[in-house]
Amino acid sequence: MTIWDIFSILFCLAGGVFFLAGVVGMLRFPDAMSRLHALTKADNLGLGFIVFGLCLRSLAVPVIIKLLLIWLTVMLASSTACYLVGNYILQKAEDRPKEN
Amino acid sequence: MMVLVVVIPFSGALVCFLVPKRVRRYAGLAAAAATSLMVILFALIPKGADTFHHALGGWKRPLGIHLQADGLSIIFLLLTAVTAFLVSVYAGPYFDSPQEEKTVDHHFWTLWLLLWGGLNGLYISSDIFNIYVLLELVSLAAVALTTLKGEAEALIAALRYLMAAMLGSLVFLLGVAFLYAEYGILDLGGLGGELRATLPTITAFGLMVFGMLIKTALFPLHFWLPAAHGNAPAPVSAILSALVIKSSYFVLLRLWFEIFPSITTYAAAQLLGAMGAFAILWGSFQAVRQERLKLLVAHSTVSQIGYLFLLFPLTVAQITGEHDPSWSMQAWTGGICQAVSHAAAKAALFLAVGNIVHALGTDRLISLRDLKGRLPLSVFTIGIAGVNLMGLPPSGGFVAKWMLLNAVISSGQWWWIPIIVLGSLLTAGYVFLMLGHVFAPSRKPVLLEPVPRTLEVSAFALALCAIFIGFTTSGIIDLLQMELHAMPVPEALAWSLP
Amino acid sequence: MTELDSFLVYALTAVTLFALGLHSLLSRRHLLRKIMGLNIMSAGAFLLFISVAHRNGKEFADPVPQAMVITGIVVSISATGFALALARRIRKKTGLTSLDYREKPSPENHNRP
Amino acid sequence: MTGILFDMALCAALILTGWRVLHSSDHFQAVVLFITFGLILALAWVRLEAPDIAIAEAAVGASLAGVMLLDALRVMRSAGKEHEQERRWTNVARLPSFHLFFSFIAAVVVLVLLICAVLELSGRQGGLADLVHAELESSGTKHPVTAVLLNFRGYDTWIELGVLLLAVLGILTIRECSDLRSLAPPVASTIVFETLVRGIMPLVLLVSGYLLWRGGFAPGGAFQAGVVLGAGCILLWMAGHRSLAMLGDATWRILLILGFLAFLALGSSSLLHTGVFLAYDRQYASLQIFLLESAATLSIGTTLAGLVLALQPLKKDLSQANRDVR
Amino acid sequence: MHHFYLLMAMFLFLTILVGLLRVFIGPTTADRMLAAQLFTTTGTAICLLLAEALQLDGVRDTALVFVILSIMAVAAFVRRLVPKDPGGES
Repeated sequence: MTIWDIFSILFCLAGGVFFLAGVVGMLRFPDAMSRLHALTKADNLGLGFIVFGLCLRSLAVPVIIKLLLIWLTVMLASSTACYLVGNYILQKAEDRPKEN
Repeated sequence: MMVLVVVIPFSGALVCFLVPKRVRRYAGLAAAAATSLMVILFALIPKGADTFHHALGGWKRPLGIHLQADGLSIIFLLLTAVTAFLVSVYAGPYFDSPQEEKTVDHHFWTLWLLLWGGLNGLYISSDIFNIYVLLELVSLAAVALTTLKGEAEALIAALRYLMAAMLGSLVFLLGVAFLYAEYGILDLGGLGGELRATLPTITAFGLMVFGMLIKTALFPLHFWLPAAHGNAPAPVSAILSALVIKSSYFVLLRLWFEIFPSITTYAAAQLLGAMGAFAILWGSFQAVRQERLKLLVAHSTVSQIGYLFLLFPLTVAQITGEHDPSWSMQAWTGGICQAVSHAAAKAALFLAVGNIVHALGTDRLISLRDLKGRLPLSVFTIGIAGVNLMGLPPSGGFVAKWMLLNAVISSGQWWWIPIIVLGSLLTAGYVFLMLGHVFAPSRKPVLLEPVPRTLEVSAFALALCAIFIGFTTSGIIDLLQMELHAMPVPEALAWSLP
Repeated sequence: MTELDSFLVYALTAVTLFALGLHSLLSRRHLLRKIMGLNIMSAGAFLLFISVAHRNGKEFADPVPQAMVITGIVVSISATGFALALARRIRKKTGLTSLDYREKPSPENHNRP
Repeated sequence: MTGILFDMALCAALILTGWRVLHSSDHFQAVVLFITFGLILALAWVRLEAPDIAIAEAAVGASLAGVMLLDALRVMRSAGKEHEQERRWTNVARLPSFHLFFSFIAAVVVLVLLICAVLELSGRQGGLADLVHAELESSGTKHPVTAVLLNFRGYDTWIELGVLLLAVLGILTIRECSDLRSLAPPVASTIVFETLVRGIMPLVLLVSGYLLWRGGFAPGGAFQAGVVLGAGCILLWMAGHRSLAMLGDATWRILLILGFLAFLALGSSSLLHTGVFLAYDRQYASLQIFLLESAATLSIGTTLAGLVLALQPLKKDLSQANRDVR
Repeated sequence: MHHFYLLMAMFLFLTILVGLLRVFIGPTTADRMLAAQLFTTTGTAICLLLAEALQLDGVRDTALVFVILSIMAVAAFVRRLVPKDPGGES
């Protein structure tokens, strides 16, 4: 087991912790708006750490490029998704202020 | 050579999709004529192993898909070609008439030619997964055609039809999965040779047969049929009733006699026969009670399908080799004659009814009185087709029922006799119900929409075809006997690896 | 042995999914559920194919069932799209969301409960 | 050991989500669960070492079907418009209990029978895998699944393209419009989403091309590439880009049939030359397969996009609605 | 080493299973959609880990397809409801 492998394991574990945090937040936070935050942590940091850990493991340029591309796309797409959902929640609230 | 019966209609479909609207009708008719010609040529060429066997892509048996044809394939190809051509002739003016203005620039020809190609493909396919894909092609095309009118009833019927068809295909697909898990091949002949009576095999058999029964709409799985066939445009009803139903029946014959002959039992065949018997009675009973002309004809289809399934109990002894094969040959002749003559007669009936609906603007049975002796050719067509369905001589239907009765008597399975007789009586009942209304005194003068000559003549020609089958009985039986010798024996069709 | 076990796990799941889909197709009324039921049935059939492919293969799963499943997925998405289009059109024309209906209703109860 | 546990967890999740998809009380929940079901199924394909199917499932089951269902659900939930025609029907409030009982019994009987059949399956190592690998050299491609799809069982693929074409034609028939030109131009979306789509489109095209190219030697191929392409078109439409609405009628039609036509042309030419339908020339097999796959990719992309886009508002609907507003 | 990645994938899969609760209890549609979005990201991570564990390169492409199409479901979800989307196949 090389030093790279140990770092890889550590980074993956850190990513796992963030995913766990994400899902706990998803379950425990009181409303949809605050659950958005839980989601972003898992998306950006959780996947980021795991991608980084796997990069350390493979050390092959094409694979690393693909992994980083995936991470970048996730960050873009998930922040847009969160924006869209947040916008949707706000509009819903405007349409029907009485409900919930 | 053989693959052309699929390639030509598919090419025609693409041409019809690309050409401008004005010429689409002529392009479609030309493609239909070319396809029919091709099928007839194929049936006439001298018979040799390589004309009836085509390895697609040149790959050997278990790996590639092979096409193969036998007598049964040729009969179904011919039956499709003749009926489909006359329906195409009918469809041209039908869809161009001012009444159908609503469906401007429709895709009838593309859908119909794709459907036709799919049917032809089914008759020459010898690969169970390929059969699945073709069945889906046929079902989707048939459902799309059902919706051409765009009325709410037609849409509801079409969705129910689509659900039933998808369920049938999926059940069939699961059966394919079991067969592949057990034997690792997909080829009809190869599977027939290797079959062992294990539980997965029997499950696959049950699943595949059940899937085809749904698609063939055998009682009590006919729930989707009357609405779908009754609400489609006339040529589409004719296509669905005459041809699409027959394709899944054909697949059932293939399954029963080519893949699974070693595990089909007397009891299973009797069960199919009993379902067929109930279909005969229930379908004609319902037909008598209908108030709408098209629904009456659709229920008549449910009943006529029942006769097709009398073939199974009457031939199963032949497979086990316990009985004299002469009467099972009669059962085969009867069953196939029934399929052929029903196709022609039912198509003629739907087209003639389409003419009357076109003229009157309604298909209430009661409004037939307003015809007052007009549209004599269409009424005559209904009469001839009715004679065929009842099984009166001289007609294909007579030969079919006669042969079936002969087989029943020779096999000693006397319990089918009352069914056949009662079914014929009920059929006579609904045919006379239609004709009785025509000759009844009319209520009030009604202005009829003029019916183009082509519509009447093509429907009449189809009815004549149904009668013609009766006149050439001996020739057809000879052809059937010559070809069908190979059918129940898997060895004759199990091609060795090249 | 472990391969056989994992084959059984997936194959049993496959037939369970098939039966689940069948049940909902027969018992659920809403058209969307029926269509989803058909999709889950087809997922079951595909899963049986691929578990067999996995069992057959040595280092790579048997490619023939894989190809068949890809074909099947295409067919299934086409049929699903078509069925959804029909369901939407029926909803628009008649207000129905299921095929179990009565004619001539009182006007107010056409909406889904 | 870990592996089998993972398998069991996956299967349990599949059954759980499958069951909830069909029997949860809320339709929206069912659709979200259906998307999740697709995702879990894709993971199962990965576990079963079928990455080709995993890619297809990721694109179809988890994305495309989700979009279709969400779209349909939104439409079917909304109160229908009264001006279409007077309503003659109403939904039945509930089914008779014997119906529910019967369907339950039927499903249980089928399940028991199928489970017995699966348990009885002989553990024989059959299948056509060895034959495929033996003939792979002469098939013109290095990836076995592509070889089966395009070469050994190319006939199936050809007919499957026909099925796709039929689905779009069927939808157009139902909508009573002849082609995709009758669609109203898309409505503009938010600037954030539009920017994202602008940014992501090159990536979508890149991935589509990459999958097509990879299909020659690794998991990927025409279908996967086509789905990604089609999804990209749908994204463009949803973001409010009008570029797709500007394609001409002829272009639409040709794109729709291109794949089917390519198979037909190749098959017929080989039928003329060698007497065998869909036979590849040994020398040019890989080039022929690549061309076929490219054509099929374009067709599949257009068709799948068409399956969603053909359900969007039509021009005539829009003008109708405007009249109603006035 | 492979076992570690497989275990890790399994752990992430368990988080999906736990997260399913949010889909079941809701209460709003937005909550359910957010949970689905989280699953997509988690699924991507699982694919990447499995690609490493099973040494299947094609699985990374699966992850890539997942992420570029993940936005589609959300975009379909937030599209305007029928009254503001005149005509629509409603």
